[in-house]
Amino acid sequence: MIPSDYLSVALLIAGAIFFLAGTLGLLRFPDVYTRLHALTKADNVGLGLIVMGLVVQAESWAAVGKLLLIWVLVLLAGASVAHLVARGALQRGIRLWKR
Amino acid sequence: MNEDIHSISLLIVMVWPLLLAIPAVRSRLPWPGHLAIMPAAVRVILPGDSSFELSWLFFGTEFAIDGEVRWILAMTVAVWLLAATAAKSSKSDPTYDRTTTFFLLTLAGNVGVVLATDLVGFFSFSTLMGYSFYGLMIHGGNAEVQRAGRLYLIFLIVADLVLFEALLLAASTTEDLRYKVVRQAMVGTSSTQFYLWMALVGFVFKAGIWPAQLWLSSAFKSVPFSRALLLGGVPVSMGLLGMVRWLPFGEHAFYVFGMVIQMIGVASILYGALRFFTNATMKMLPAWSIITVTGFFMATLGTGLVYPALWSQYEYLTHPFIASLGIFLAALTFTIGRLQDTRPHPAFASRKVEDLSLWVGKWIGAIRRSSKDRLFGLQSLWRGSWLKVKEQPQRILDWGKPAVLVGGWSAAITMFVLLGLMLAWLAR
Amino acid sequence: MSTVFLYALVGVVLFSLGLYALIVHAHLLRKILAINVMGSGVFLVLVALAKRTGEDTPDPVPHAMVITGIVVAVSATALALTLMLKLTAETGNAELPEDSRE
Amino acid sequence: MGTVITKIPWGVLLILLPLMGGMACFLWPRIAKILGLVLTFVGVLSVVGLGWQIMSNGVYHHAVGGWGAPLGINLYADGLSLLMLAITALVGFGISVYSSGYFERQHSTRFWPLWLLVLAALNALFLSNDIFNLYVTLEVMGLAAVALAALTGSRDALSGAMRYLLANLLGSLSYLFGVALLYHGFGSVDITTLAVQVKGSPTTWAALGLIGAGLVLKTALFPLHFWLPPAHASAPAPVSALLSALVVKASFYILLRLWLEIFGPLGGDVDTLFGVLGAVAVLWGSLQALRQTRLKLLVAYSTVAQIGYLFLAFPLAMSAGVMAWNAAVYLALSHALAKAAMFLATGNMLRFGGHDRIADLDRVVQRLPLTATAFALAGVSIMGLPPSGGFIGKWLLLEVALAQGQWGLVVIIVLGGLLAAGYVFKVLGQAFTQAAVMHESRAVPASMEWAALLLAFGAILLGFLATPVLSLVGIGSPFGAHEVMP
Amino acid sequence: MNWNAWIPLLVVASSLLPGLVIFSLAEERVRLRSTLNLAGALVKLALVGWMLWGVYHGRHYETRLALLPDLELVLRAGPLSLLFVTLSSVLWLVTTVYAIGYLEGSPHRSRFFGFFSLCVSATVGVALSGNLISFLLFYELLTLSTYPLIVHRGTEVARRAGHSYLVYTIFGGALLLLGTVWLYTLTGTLEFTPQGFLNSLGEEHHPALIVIFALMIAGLGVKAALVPLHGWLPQAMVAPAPVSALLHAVAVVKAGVFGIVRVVYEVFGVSFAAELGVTGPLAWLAATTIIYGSLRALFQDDLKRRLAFCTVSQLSYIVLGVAIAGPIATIGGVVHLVHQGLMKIALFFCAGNLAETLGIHKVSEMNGVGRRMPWTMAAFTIGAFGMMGAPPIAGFISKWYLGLGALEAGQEWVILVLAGSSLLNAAYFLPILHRAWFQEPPETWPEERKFGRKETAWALLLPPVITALMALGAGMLASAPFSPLGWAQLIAQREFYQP
Amino acid sequence: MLQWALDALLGLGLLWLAWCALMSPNLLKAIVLFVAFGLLMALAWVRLDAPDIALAEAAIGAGLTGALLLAALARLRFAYADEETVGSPAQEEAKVRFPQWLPAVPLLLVVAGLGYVVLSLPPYATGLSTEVTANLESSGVSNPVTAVLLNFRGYDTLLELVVLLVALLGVWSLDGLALGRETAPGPVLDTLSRFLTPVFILVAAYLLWVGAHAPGGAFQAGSVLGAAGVLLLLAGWRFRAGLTELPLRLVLVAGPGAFVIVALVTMLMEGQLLEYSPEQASILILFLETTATFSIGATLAALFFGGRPQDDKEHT
Repeated sequence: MIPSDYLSVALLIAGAIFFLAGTLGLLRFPDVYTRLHALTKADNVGLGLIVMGLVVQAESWAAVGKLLLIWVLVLLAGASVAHLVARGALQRGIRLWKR
Repeated sequence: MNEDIHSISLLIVMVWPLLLAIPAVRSRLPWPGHLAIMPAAVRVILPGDSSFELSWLFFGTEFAIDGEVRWILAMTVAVWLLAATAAKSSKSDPTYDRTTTFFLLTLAGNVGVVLATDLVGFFSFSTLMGYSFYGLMIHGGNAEVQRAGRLYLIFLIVADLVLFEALLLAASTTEDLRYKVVRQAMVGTSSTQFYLWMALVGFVFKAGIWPAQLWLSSAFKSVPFSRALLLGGVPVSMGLLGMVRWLPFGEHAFYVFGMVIQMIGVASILYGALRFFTNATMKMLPAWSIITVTGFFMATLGTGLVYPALWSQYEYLTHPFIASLGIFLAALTFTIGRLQDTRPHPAFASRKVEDLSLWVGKWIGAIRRSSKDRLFGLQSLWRGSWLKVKEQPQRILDWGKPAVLVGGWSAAITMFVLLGLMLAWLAR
Repeated sequence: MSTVFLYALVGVVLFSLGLYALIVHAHLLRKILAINVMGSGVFLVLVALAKRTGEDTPDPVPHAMVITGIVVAVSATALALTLMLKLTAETGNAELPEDSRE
Repeated sequence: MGTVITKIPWGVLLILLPLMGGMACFLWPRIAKILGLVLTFVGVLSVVGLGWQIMSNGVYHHAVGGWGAPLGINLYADGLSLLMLAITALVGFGISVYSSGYFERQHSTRFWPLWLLVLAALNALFLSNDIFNLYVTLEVMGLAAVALAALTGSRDALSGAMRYLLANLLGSLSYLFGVALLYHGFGSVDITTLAVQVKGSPTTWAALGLIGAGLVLKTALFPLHFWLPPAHASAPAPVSALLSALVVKASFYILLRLWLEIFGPLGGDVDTLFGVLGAVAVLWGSLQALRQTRLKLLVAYSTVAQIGYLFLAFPLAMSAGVMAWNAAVYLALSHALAKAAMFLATGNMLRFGGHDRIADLDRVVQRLPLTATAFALAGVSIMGLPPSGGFIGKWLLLEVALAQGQWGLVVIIVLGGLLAAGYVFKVLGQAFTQAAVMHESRAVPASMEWAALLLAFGAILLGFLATPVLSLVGIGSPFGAHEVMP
Repeated sequence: MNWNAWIPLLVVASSLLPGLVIFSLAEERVRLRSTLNLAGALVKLALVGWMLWGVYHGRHYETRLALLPDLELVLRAGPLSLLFVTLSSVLWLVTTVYAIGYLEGSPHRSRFFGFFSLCVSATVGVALSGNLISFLLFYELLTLSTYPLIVHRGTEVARRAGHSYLVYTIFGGALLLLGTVWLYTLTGTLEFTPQGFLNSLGEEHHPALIVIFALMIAGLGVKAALVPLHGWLPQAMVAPAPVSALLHAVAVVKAGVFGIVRVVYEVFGVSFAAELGVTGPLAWLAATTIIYGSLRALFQDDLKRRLAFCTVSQLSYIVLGVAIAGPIATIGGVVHLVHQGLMKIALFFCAGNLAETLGIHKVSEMNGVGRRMPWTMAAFTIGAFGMMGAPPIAGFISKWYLGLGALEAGQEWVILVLAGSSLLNAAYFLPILHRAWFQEPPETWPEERKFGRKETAWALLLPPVITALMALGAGMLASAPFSPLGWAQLIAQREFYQP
Repeated sequence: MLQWALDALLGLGLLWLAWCALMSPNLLKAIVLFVAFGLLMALAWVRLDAPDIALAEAAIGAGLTGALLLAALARLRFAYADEETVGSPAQEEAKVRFPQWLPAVPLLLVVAGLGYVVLSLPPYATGLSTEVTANLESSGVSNPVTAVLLNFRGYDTLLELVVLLVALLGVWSLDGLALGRETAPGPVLDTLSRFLTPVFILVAAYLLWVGAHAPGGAFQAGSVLGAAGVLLLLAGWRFRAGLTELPLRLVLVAGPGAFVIVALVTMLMEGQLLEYSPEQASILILFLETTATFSIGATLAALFFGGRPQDDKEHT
């Protein structure tokens, strides 16, 4: 274990925690909008952290570029899809959850 | 040359009436009945014996005229001339044309029977004669005539059948079926007795001799005299002639057989005499007399069979006897007929006679009906259970249709799996 | 037991699972899913066993076969889905009519 | 002249020409009909060429890509393949002629590309000597056949096609699994190579089970025939003809080929099972056919029964190899011709009267004499009455069965013929009589009538060609050199 | 070029080709169609005549075509085949003339004559077949080509009759096929050989051979209308009269009987069959059929049905002759093949004339019909008497030889059967004749068609008269050369006296 | 050991997901689970050293099949009159007429039997890998899978492209239901598609190029292109009328067409079908892969679209 490995582990664990939280939110939150909220935010950050963790381990700059590209693409897709899902739900007339 | 002319004249004797029997041929000719018998008449008058062999006819057959035959032929000519004359009086009859055809066919058959020298020829022409005579007999007749005709027909058929069997027996015994040969050949073989009885029964039926006299008497009763006068000359005489020709007289003593014939003869005489005295209308006179006369003849024949030696002493008389019998009866009938001519026959109100076939059918139907009634319960029981049985396959088919086996996708795939397993297992 | 056989066994089970689903489900979409799962099972068996070369590189022939198989599977799926949709539009029901015969 | 003919790679052309034709038809729908007709005719010529080649040079080999087995794929044609190709070409040409009159413009543009691709797949299948390649050809054929079966888009057609598709996919996957096992067990997918290497082992048995079950499902042997009648009965007439005459034969061909080369010696009691199922299929299919009130269903069930006959050869082949296989092949060939003719004739009647209720056929004999003749002649072959191909097939089969004292099979063979007569004449009887209700009728193009008739004639003619055909099938001795029982 | 090898094929083709052409003719081309038909018939007759002459002088005519690797389609002209071929071709000509007259103006004539020709081709093929498989082939072809003729009218009754016909014949065909294949697996040959080809088979095959015999007789018995298998025949009477005529006299039933003759004489060999003990049951079966058919005929009011049952009965004379298994009975049986054909076809022509001219279908309607149609009824009378076996008509000759044969073979019971049958024949024919000739005709006929001064059309009148005269001639001229009897003797000689 | 545990976990996960996907009472859930199953499969492929397949599975097996399934479900709802009934448990219960445990018995036997068979196979077998390696040199590519696909067994691939074409022909001949409601895609999706399409194309080109020596190739590239098409279609983009006729079909046919032509040409040149001369092999393979990529992409997109794009024009 060299220091960079510790960094990786830390980042990865942090990312995993975000994922766990997001998943918990997905399972526990009451309606589609709140679930989307939990999922996308948590996952985007979680994925970012994981990518970071991997970047630390990367062998070349090209690999770093690829990893970042994946993150960007997932960010883009996640955001867009979350938006689309929410929009679809609205159009279907699903109302917001209110306590 | 002369031989040939003689031979051909024989042929003409038979063919000419046959030709004339075709309506188209004779339509312009007057007096066809008389014309048709002319060649025969001429041949009777012409002297000399002759024979004519037709090797291609049937199995090869021969016709001949000799002294004995000449008697019979003469009788035939006479009877037919008489009949033709008698028939001519009924020319206004609408059935004249057809009657004439049957008349001529019968005539042809008769001549053929007389001239035949072998059993097959005899049998063939007697068939022609017999059936045509039926037509002649009943033509235009009332119900009673038809009934008489039917009786005649039944006897005729049975007689022909029986004679056919006799014929077969003879043929299986000997190749050559000429009378003389057969007579000798039929003595002392295993089928002799059978042959004798067959021939006897056949000719007794044909000739209307005593126990089979029924058709003859009823025919005399109902048939107009112009045709009734043929009864003696045609069926009866020819029947007697047949007996003389077919049976082996003078060859061997047949005691039992001869005795039976004798007894038939005696019974016949008695019967004829009895009827003659108890029921002697003018019209039936010929009938009873003919039965009596044939009885005499039979008795004589029987004697001849029992004592062959005796036979040779009066053998030469048989043909003249037959001939005179025919002529005598024809003349008798003709005369009586003429006498009665003005008086119409009483109308018989008999029940409607139906076809034999339908009559038999009725019986069968009745039996069937009664059995059906009786078996009804059983039948319904049976039918019910049958229906049930019939439903079974149907049900199996229905069962198999969609729900369980075919359409059920799920079941089908299970089958598929099972099949795969089975294949793999079997392949081990 | 090497992982090769593990995956192969998973493939066998997947195949059977798909078969089971194909049997018990009436809904056509599920049947199509089931067929796909079965296919995956077969592919898994093919590829897993290809790793038995004893070297680093597995046998490439089954790989090529599986790629072919995947394309075939997606083609069949597309056709099946279209058929299903048309059938549903006709019958109002995404299941096979048990008896379409008269 | 002869040398030129023997040099042209006819086998490859048989695959490539319809392939290209199919694509061209797809690209340019306007010329589809002409192109289809021309190409199917060229197909006939190519088969003749291939036959010439095979007869003069012996069996046909073509190593695709120049690699050869086991790495590459080999094409292989012996007498058996040749006959299957020939029957495909002939029936195919008939179907093309028929279709040129049958389809309206809209369906026509859809039909031709698919049809040519099916043809290509069939040819490829009969030429292939590689079990994975066979899988791919099966898929091309199967998917295209499904699409064709659903062409009319009616409720019945769709559900029939759906059933067909699912059965097809299931069969294919099962087959593929078997292929996987064989490959991993013996390291090859080339039939000839496998034939040498395969030994009795659990792998082989399982492969046999999977492949056998899959192919049997595709061939619609009882009790796996459930998909066939709805699919074949609701498809357009030329497609029904194609499905019944050729497509089911393709999977049967594979089964036969694999049996001959690979599984036969190891088969155990499988052949008995095949025989039993075939027997049940004969009876069941015939009985079902008898019960049908709709003509196309009747004909479809008749296919179920006739397929049963093909499987009767399996148990008989144990000791009378060549003869039993000859019988099966002959039955397959004559059934292809006859059933195609029958479906085409049925299509004519359907077109003519607008329905296919048997009871209302309404004097078809008078009004469509050619079609009725076609149906009758095809029926003669189906019944196995002489003189027809079906008769020869049944004769051979009976001969083998009797020689082996297989009385059960003898009874089945005879009974099947009787039942076939029952359902064929159930139709023909009605074809003479007048229906209670008069129906509107539509004209039927002459090409459709003649196509059906000529195919039916072919089925009859096959009855007189036994000697040449049987000597053809012997090329390359696909059935091995078993002694024929006297 | 050896023409002799092609003549049998040409004989078959001479009706096949016109038939095929006729199918394609338009309905209204009456003249061309008739010409084709008659030309075909005449050509066939000429060829048959040529072969008759040739065979009489010891030539061989044989066509062989490969059918299966070791089985050939053989057409061969021997005395037995020629007997049947001649009968078929002569009667075809006559029937064609009749059919042209009978069907004048009715629909679907092209179809009718087409199948008619096919039917004759098949019959001729049956006759000329030189081995069992060729026989089978034409036998089935006959079934198929007859079916459209039976259902020709297109009525429901016709359909049912056709159905029944098929049920019987297809079933029979299957049995025959089974027997044939079985035999083939035992012997490896199917070639018809005088005195059979099974002698060499060992004892252990005898049970199988008995079963094969039963199968074949059952198969052929359907067409030959042996008793439990006769049910189709009376029903098939719905067909037009020329068809019934041909069906009953020549084509179908005769094919069956002819098959039995072939099987007994040239497959099993009559002495071998007797040795197997199969001829006895066959004779009993035939006897039963004779009596049963006659009994049933008694109760039919429909004229054609009565004739049909008569056919059932008469056909078994032939079978009986075969089964008695002696040379003389053989002559009787074989010659009856021809004789019955001549007589029965005349009868059916007459029945057709009555139906066509006067609309008479039932016996009970026939009162006085002899006055209206004397020629027709004269022909009928000849036929009827012939059936009864009255001399000098052909039937007499047959019965004569049958009876003699039975006596020779020591089977006297046959005589009783013959006698009983004759009696019954008389019982169902004589009433018809009586009605026709001696009953008063009704005021009007059910459905009369006028033909000027003639009683009916020429084409309808000539055939019955000619065939009746032929029946008469066959009887009277039995000893003439080339008579049916002569041929039958030739055949019997070949079967019994050659090494 | 860890490897083993991971593999076991992956296997169990696969089974569990498959079970859930197949048995889920809700159709949407089932499909989503199936997509997840596909992704897990891709992982399994990676574990099995089959990156080519992993790519194909991810793109085609999970991605496109999932898209197809989802689209079908959407249209199915459209096809149903009553949306609520789709996949509701109640309906599902009603439709099971078959005792569910019954098929399980033979299936357990299948599992047992096939499992036994699989285990009975020898642990080491080279298959054809040695031969592939031996001939890799002359195949024109260095990725063995590509070599098999496009050279050694190129004939299979040719037919496989035909399968795709046939499927499309089938879908078109059925007049598959076109995409449902034509709603405005909204600015987000629109932007996304505009942004992503070039990326997809780039990725596809990369995969295609890299296929010669590394995982990737025509199928993977084609499916990426197809995915781009799907996205565009979802975003409301449609072919221009002029392009839907012949040009579109030309693209669709290009792959198999080029393959057939190459097959013919090679046969004429070398004597055997698809026999490339070693020096031309790589360029030929590249050519074939390129055309195939376009065709695959177009076909997959068209399959997703369903209905025949130019159908309304065809009849005029």
